Amino acid sequence: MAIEVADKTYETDEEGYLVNLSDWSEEVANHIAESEGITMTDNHWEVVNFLREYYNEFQIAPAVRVLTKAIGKKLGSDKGNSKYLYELFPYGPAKQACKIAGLPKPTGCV
Amino acid sequence: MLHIVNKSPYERTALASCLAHAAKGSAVILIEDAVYAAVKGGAAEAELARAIGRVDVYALGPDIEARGMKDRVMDGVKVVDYGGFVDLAAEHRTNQSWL
Amino acid sequence: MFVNRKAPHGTIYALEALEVVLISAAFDQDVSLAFLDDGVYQLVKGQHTKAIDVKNFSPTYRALEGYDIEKLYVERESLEQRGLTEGDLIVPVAVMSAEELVRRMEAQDVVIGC
Amino acid sequence: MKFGLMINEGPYSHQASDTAYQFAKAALARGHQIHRVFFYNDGVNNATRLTEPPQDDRHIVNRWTKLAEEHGLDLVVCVAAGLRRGLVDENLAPGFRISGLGQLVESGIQADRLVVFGD
Repeated sequence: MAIEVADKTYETDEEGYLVNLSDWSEEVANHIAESEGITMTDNHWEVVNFLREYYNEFQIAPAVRVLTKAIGKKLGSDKGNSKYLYELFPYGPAKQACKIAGLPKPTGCV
Repeated sequence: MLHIVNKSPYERTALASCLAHAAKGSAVILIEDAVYAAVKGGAAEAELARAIGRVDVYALGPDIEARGMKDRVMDGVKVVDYGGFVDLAAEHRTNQSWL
Repeated sequence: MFVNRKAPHGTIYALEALEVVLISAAFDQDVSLAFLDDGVYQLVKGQHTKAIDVKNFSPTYRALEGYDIEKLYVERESLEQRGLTEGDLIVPVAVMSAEELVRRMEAQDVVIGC
Repeated sequence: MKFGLMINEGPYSHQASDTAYQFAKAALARGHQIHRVFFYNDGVNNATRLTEPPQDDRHIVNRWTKLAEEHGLDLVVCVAAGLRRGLVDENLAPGFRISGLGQLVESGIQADRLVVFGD
């Protein structure tokens, strides 16, 4: 599968995750979000950027529980809860936000 | 604790490390290529002999026979079959494989 | 307890063991990690895997704290044997003697050697 | 007593799967239960239906399938390790199922003993 953004083609897997993580850009993120029915706001970007920083530091996409806790620590408890995160990313703050952030699918499949 | 070792002592350090970490009164079972450690006259015999008494040492009979070592098992090593291996795992509250 | 005795990169065991550890965090178990023998190499600072084109998972050990996995035990004898010290490690750990490590192994319900 | 088994090596390259199989048979013969057999690392290759050894050799994959049928064993292949190695539902042998690592952790919790076979 592939997506097309500004005349460039980017390869994705069947669930829509970028195959080459280095393909990511804000335009690509916007495009993926749109196809998921999400309009990116500052609040969305805050989480997406947090995920990218987390990945850069630890080389994994965090489990939801860990993400929630870490966001609470950094952005305050009004944002570090699953209600807030699920409102932003209805299909799951880990799965959906990771896809938009251009990260691999979280290995949290218990 | 039951310690399970499956490496030849002539290729890897698993047995040495296991013996260094086996508490007094624990059991060690040699399976697969680790049964070569229990062969009389081998360089590993002395190391194993020093451990026997402090720990119980077992070796898996089918693996010994498969490797042509049936009549060469050193004294103090108890030979068991798969059922005996199961019994050892059941008798000990925990086990650890030294992979 | 997960007992890590293998070096990273040469085989996949260290990486896939870490994946089990991350999942086990979701089960509210009292998870501990022991590093001995070549397993201590997993925690060495300054691993750069770009040139061998293999995923560098060593920074992931620093994420364990966020997963509430805080019991990382490293055997002093294994470090010394390899010319390493606690300062060479990427993450805070409890360095302990083999004897102390054995005591902790003996106290476990389940030990997974990897 | 309930045993959980973990198999970390593929068939034929390594004896791990053979030893685990003999262990499982002996445990069942002694009246124990096998709570689950979890396949991890290259162990996932024990579950491919494409395996075809020479006729005079043991068929490690079919042997597990048969034992599972006879005793209702739960043979679980790790999804992440499977995907890495090209093991998916399409080439999964009968009697096996693909699931997450949580199944291993759960086996460690629920079984009385977890025994690991590998390299």
